[in-house]
Amino acid sequence: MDFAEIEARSTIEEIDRIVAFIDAWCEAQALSDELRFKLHLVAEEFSMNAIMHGYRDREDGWIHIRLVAKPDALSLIFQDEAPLFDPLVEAATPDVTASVEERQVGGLGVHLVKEMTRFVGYRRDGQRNVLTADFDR
Amino acid sequence: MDFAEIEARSTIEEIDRIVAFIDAWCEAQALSDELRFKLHLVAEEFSMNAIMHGYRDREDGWIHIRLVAKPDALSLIFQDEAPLFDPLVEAATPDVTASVEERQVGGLGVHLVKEMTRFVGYRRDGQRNVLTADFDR
Amino acid sequence: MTLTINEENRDTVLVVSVSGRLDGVTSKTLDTHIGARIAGGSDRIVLNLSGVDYISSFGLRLVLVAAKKLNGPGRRFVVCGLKDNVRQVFSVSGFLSILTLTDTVDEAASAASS
Amino acid sequence: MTLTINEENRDTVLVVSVSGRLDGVTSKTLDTHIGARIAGGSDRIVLNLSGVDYISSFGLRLVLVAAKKLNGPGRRFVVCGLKDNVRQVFSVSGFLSILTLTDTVDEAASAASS
Ligand SMILES: Nc1ncnc2c1ncn2[C@@H]1O[C@H](COP(=O)(O)OP(=O)(O)O)[C@@H](O)[C@H]1O
Ligand SMILES: Nc1ncnc2c1ncn2[C@@H]1O[C@H](COP(=O)(O)OP(=O)(O)O)[C@@H](O)[C@H]1O
Repeated sequence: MDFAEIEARSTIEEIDRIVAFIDAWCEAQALSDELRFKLHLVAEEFSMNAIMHGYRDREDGWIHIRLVAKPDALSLIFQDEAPLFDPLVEAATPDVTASVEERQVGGLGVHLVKEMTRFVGYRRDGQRNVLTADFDR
Repeated sequence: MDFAEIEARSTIEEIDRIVAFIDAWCEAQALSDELRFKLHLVAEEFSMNAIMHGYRDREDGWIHIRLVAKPDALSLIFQDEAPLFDPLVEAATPDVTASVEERQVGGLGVHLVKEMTRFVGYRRDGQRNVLTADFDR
Repeated sequence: MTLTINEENRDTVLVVSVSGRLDGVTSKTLDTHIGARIAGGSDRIVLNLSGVDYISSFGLRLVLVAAKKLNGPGRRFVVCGLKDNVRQVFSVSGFLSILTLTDTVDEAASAASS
Repeated sequence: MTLTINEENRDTVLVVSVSGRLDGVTSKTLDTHIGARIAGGSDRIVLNLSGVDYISSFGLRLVLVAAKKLNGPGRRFVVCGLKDNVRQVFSVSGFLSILTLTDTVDEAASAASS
């Protein structure tokens, strides 16, 4: 089982490092562009939510991403130590049929994660929020 | 005496047309990059001030720019019909020696125009503000 | 990362072509840029995304904000050139049915000038 | 017009290289971009203007705003690569004496990491 992990602080500045980390791993695993795209998307949505909403103005929060390759699947495990928040339950489901006028701005991050993964799960582990996203290979 | 002129409305959108107009004329007159730069700068500063401060939120104001080539000089004559305002007298002179902390943000437009021209003059002509900028060739 | 914003006036239409990643930071940058254009009087805009390989929810946000601002009589907002991954993000968010979309810049410019 | 913003991390320094015209609209765009980077934690920034042929007072404004935000302990703002016309605008505005300026990106990055 191949895996890689990265630790980052809760600042937007760290996103570039996370992007480079995912790129390097996708390269090494020879993943398709589509899978690489999905990993980037899910990592960004989780990270930005933790930075902006979870840790709010704290820049010294801890973020951890682990990528795991299995024969027929990939997993991205995201962890932070921000206050308990289950986005899969708490984030409102956007109305994706509303017209441009009616449509609310925002609230698409968690929705995109759900759409782009085969499975996404949340659990609280002590002081940690743990999000797991699985993708078909 | 070669000259060219353009009329525009008081919207930022028109700046692109003014830029293209100046470029075409500089090309035709085979002017140096330095003169072209100065004409662009003075035209933008005059136009943006008229749009943002002179006409404020009015988008249907009238702006006129005339470029004149003489053997040893160039002139840019800028006209608008916004309320009377003589920037050469009214705009505060910035303190260009103040440190980064002390230095005020803004107020450099008129200063740049003065620095980049041989002569710059203002007059009120009926309902019009008329600014004339002369450059050495 | 590299973000490139290229603009071209086609008669009454402003074509804004973007290359790069539309993430949390660059989407805000582009949002400001397009917002300034709209405030400056550009009321028919084509957003050409043919150079965009990556878009997240922040990119969708800026697209929706522009679409809202340019919704109304005499105003047009047309998006063109979606790559496959970008198209999928638009699709699952319902954007394919609420926005005016075309394949090419030419089609977009003519849709925006109509 | 084309505005390109290219970013590269060099250890602790973010090098932002810009190409294009810095006028009233694009300066605001770049201001937002750099502001987001600073808010996002980038506190040592090099602004490489070697691709900039035109700057007006709006460009000076964004440079001063960035210099003010990055003024203080552990923070650095270094500008490099001024072309002649841009240098003259900096010069007559007093910016050559109040900012940290270098010719090359390498010099700027090492000044910013010190
Ligand atoms: N880690 C988190 N901690 C606290 N609140 C969160 C977290 N992640 C998301 N949220 C809340 O859920 C909402 C929806 O999130 P999301 O779908 O990513 O959309 P957006 O962030 O664009 O609003 C956010 O606006 C925020 O209020
Ligand atoms: N056409 C105008 N009408 C009214 N006020 C103006 C006009 N042009 C300039 N001003 C005033 O003069 C000030 C200085 O102008 P300027 O030197 O161009 O710097 P800036 O526009 O960056 O503040 C402006 O802030 C504005 O208050």
